[in-house]
Amino acid sequence: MPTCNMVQAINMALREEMERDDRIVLLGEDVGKDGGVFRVTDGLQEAFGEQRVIDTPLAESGIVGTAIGMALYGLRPVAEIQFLGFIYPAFDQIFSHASRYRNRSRGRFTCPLVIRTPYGAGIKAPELHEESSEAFFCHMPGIKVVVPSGPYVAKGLLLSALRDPDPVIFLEPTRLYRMIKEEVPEGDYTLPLGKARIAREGSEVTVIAWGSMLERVLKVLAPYDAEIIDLLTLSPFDEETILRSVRKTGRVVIVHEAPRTCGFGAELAATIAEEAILHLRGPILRVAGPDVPVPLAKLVEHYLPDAARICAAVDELLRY
Amino acid sequence: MPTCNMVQAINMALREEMERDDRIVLLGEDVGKDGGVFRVTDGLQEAFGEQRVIDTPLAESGIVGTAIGMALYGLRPVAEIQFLGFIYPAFDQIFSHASRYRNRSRGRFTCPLVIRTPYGAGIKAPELHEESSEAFFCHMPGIKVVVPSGPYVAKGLLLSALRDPDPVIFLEPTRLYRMIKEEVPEGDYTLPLGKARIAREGSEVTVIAWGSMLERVLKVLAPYDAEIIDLLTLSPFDEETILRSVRKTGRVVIVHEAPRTCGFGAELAATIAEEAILHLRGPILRVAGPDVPVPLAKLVEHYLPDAARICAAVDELLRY
Amino acid sequence: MIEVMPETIIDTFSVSRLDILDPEGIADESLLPSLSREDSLRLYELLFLSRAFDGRALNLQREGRIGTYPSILGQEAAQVGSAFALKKSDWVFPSFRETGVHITLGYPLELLFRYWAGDERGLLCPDGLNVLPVSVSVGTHIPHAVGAAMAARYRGDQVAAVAYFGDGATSKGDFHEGFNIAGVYRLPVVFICQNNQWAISVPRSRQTASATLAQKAFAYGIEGIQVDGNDVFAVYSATRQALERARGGGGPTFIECFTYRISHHTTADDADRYRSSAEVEEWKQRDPLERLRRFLEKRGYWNKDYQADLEKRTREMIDQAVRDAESAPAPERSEIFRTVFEKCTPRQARDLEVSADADL
Amino acid sequence: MIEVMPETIIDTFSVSRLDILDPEGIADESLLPSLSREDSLRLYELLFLSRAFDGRALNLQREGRIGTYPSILGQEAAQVGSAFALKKSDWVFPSFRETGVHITLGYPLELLFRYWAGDERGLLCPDGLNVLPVSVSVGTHIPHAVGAAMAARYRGDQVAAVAYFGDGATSKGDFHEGFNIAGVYRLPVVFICQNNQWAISVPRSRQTASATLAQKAFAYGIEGIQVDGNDVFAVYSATRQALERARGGGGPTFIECFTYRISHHTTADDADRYRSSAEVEEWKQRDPLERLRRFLEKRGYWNKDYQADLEKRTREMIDQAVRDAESAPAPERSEIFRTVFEKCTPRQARDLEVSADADL
Ligand SMILES: Cc1ncc(C[n+]2csc(CCOP(=O)(O)OP(=O)(O)O)c2C)c(N)n1
Ligand SMILES: Cc1ncc(C[n+]2csc(CCOP(=O)(O)OP(=O)(O)O)c2C)c(N)n1
Ligand SMILES: [Mg+2]
Ligand SMILES: [Mg+2]
Repeated sequence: MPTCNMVQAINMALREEMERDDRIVLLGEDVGKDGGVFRVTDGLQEAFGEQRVIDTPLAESGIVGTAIGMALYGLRPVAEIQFLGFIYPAFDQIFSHASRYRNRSRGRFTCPLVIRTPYGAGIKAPELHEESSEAFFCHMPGIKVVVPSGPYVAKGLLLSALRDPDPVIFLEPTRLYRMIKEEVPEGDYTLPLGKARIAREGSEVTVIAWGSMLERVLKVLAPYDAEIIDLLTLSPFDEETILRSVRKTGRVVIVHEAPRTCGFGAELAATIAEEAILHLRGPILRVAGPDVPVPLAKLVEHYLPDAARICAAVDELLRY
Repeated sequence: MPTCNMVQAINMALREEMERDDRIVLLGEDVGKDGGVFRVTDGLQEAFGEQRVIDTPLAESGIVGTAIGMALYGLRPVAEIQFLGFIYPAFDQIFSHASRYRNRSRGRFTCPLVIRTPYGAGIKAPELHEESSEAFFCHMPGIKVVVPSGPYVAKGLLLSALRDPDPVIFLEPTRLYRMIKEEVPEGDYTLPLGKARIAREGSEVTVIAWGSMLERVLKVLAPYDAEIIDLLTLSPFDEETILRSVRKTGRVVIVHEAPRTCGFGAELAATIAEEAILHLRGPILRVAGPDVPVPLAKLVEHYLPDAARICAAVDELLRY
Repeated sequence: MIEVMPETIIDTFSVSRLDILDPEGIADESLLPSLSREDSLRLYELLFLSRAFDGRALNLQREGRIGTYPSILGQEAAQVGSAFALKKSDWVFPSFRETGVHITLGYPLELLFRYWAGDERGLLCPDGLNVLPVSVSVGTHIPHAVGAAMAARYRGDQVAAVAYFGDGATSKGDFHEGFNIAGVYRLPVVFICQNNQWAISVPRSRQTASATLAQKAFAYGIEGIQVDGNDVFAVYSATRQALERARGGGGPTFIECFTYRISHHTTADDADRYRSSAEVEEWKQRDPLERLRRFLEKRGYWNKDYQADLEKRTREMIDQAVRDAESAPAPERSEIFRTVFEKCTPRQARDLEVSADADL
Repeated sequence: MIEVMPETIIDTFSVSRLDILDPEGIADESLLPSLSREDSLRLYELLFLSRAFDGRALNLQREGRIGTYPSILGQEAAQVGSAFALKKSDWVFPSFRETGVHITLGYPLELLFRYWAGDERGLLCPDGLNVLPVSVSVGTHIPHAVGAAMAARYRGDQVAAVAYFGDGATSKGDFHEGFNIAGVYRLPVVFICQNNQWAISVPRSRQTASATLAQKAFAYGIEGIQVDGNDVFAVYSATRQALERARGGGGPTFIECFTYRISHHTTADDADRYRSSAEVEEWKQRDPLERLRRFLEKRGYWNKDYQADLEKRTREMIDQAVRDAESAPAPERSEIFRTVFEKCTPRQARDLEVSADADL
């Protein structure tokens, strides 16, 4: 079984599925000849030709809009947005159209497309290259949101996303692209969308994270008896796994990069406060980015949840 | 003191402030000669001329982008987006630029603009004319979000928004435009942004609402001893007033039109679960739209929180 | 003082316009498309049906039986003429003001009435027709036609995609991004703009400073042409030619149909606030129906008996559609959950149950 | 078979190009802008400084002393020539690849180094300069220049707004919406596109099918021109003329500077993956600095001593800027909260306190 990083795992998933399913086409800025700015689509244009791996003009709304048209026609387009911070021009296409075509047409036309994009902070890149605005997409009925936390799950989740009958936003934590290496089987395996993973069992506190925060939480909380949940799919998210854990531990800490206010942590906290409040011993704590734009390199570590803040939250809860 | 509806109150606020402050200019689709599709800007182009009340081409991103440029230059533009459902093409301008120019330039350039837009369901209009996607904007550091619930507060809040040094999104509940008439003083008065209003005092349960849901909640819960909070500003929201009330009643119901998942109710619930959980007797309940696009006229009342659902939530809580 | 530099001219462009049938019903025979008597009458009947449907919709709206409705009065030739050139296999992406297109393509009248009455099921396009749901959001559907065209070409289908939109839509970013992508890949797509001179209260001259809309095609290296949009033959010919070019690999075409919105923007609008009745009267003289009627009369295809019969048939058809629409059972609450995803999320399923309980 | 309709031509357009100084340093004297000896040398020194700054930045990046950096190599004339025509009172909206513009306008070199090293304070434009922070998001700043121009006109200021962007940006919706609004209101704005033939790996021919970028101006009823972007005189002249037109009420101008990105897209890019070195070599022959040097030498303004002195002065200036940048104290944690709003929200204030505690 090959050992590979997340870039390679995603590339493998795309390549294998393109071999299996000729409805899969890739499009985006620099995805073809250049193989994507992170090399995620490296070699795919060579392998599958310019009709299936399409270098587009610099136009995010047009890219997603074109992908929507392809999906309506019966293909399964995979649009790459170069960085999550450049998806906002396509926001209308995603929310007014991709998320609604099935519903608007009462099921007659469907929109099975995947939008892949690098996401998250910590790569010392310019402004708008380190966003984590996943919560926006979780507030869109008709859109699914998936965030892998490593190579193995990335491949399995992407294969599920590529086969999903509805639009999926697939957020790839940039900081992890080459950080984690794992054994990733060649060939077909899928991980179901909508299911979380217990990344580490524990009994004193439930810690929920996703994407690159998972790696940080696992490291920082090694000395604690924490049950760590890797959410994997944010929308629809796995309420069952979360509630089961929370009922067991009675304590919850949610960790995410995005600004606290209206981040996805809010939805998790609200759901827990709605469904399991009587099992809680203390407050539901969020360790999140502050309500500021992600800063540039020299300040970004002041922004991201760090060991001190994560441990402080857990310690506080353990006092209840 | 004249009695007027919300359309007239907003018109009055704009007119008076335009007289006081020549930096205020209005721009948007049909805001000039036509006076806006809801007549909110009626008569203003006649009074202030085409340089101050500008009919734009049909281009939401361009409208907001142009307003940003005007604000940077030192004016105080007020951009109208014809319906909230057409703001999504301007999402990038709002989030990548309006919300960040002050920060990006370290305070050297600022972006004091107001984006006004009709919002909410229940007017029997076509698709995308009845959206309530306020939560998106509450997840944007650098943006303020205001939602009036009647003519009097609309005028006072709009005057504050027009004088605010930072960008404000001002969401006008369309269903209330002509529904409520109140005495609205002529001349200058402001209501501070960031402060909620106790719309009705009570002791058994705290009910939080805003915009057109406030009116519904007040009516539906007349028989209950409920403390009803009219949020008015969603971002930044008035934690103090909410927490004070919650600590008193020990029960919370949040009512909003938007789909439940990642709606603004999630942030309220999360904040309460973080700050006041030990004062709660039962779960924090949200009565919200389901996770579906707002349906057309024949189905919309199945979507909106109605008397049955609101009362059921309160009744459930009162059993704790 | 502005010095003007002498510069080298490196390229030139020209904008063309096509006119075939004049308001008196006299056609330029050299340009006249070869249509049979049946086809010519079929065109007339579709124009007539479109106008009659429109009139009935306005009445129903006034009686509160449907919601806000956008009239197509005056634009029938642009809609019918272009749609008449389409094949069933082509893909059509309409805006919200394309009733004449729907009618020409055989979209059930009953469904149109239901849609405008606020019943989502009106957008369930019957199998065999590739008419996408209307795009209420102006111009943002243009890239979808581009994507469908790209998919069709990838599939090797001899199919064109067609996007309909108004003059206002040409100001939108998605118009630009869609056109540009179509140009780069020379996709089989036809862009049909009904320049009806108004976008609600904004006149064409305030929408853009370009002298014609057709010339915007140059920015994308694609074909562009202006046609008399009240001339059903010109619209038909230009569209057919563009469709053939598209299906034959010749790339996209932008057709500006120069026409006029005779009515208010929608039933919620009052056009008297912003435009003169003189302008409207002038355009009424260029009526697309009347000019075709004159043409047919001159050819001996039209007479009063025919007209009386047509009116009767049309009325009956519309009556029946209204009856069917109004007798359709109201949509059930579950309808709002049914088609968001292929399968409900757990949360949706719970909300659906709750609402089912509440129904009891 | 495709029938082609004979159509009436209703309008024609032509695209012009301006060339003044050829690669040999020979100028078309009839077109040469009237610049003093000092001005000509100043232009040369700015080109030289821009190139030297760029080279140093690339070195610093390699040493890990700054982050990702986009080289301007080859584009110096387009940047310096255009910025040289600006007045202090004009408003400038740069993209992320405008170091030569910043330098020409007198933006402190130290701040540029700090910005590229990931210190936000590098974007704090000194008072007296109206240079907006760089727009990392491609093309989306174009409407801001349009808005500033609208505001300037409203204020009665004799000021132009200038937006800089690349060929890739012309595909963006905001390019279109901004240009269109500028056209409708004939605003005092100048759009300067550096067509450097590449948008990362996408060549100009795949960015748009229009033969020139300049002709996109026709779509908005505004002036458009292509200039040799490696010819500092042509760029300067076209920009000055456009600025005068703008300030004089003559409306917007779109200037396509035809140039070339000699280096990789940024230090994170590897251009060898997607383009041939032959192409790069060919463009090196059209170097903007060398041709101005030759011109100056022919006029007797340039000699080796002068060059040696210039190199020394430039090196010292850059060394000093690097020292200043690197000795600036690291930004404090509070910096991330300081300028989001004029006043912190209660929640920000709390987070700020928490972080202050953590600092102890
Ligand atoms: C993106 C968007 N913005 C605004 C609106 C509101 N609106 C509906 S129709 C219309 C004018 C459209 O003008 P045009 O494109 O010329 O089409 P017409 O109505 O003339 O058929 C406007 C502004 C909308 N539906 N979508
Ligand atoms: C909206 C947006 N999309 C994508 C990117 C990523 N990106 C940065 S530069 C660039 C290419 C820009 O090309 P061009 O406009 O020609 O400018 P150049 O880099 O050649 O100066 C891309 C795709 C971005 N910064 N912004
Ligand atoms: Mg129109
Ligand atoms: Mg370029």
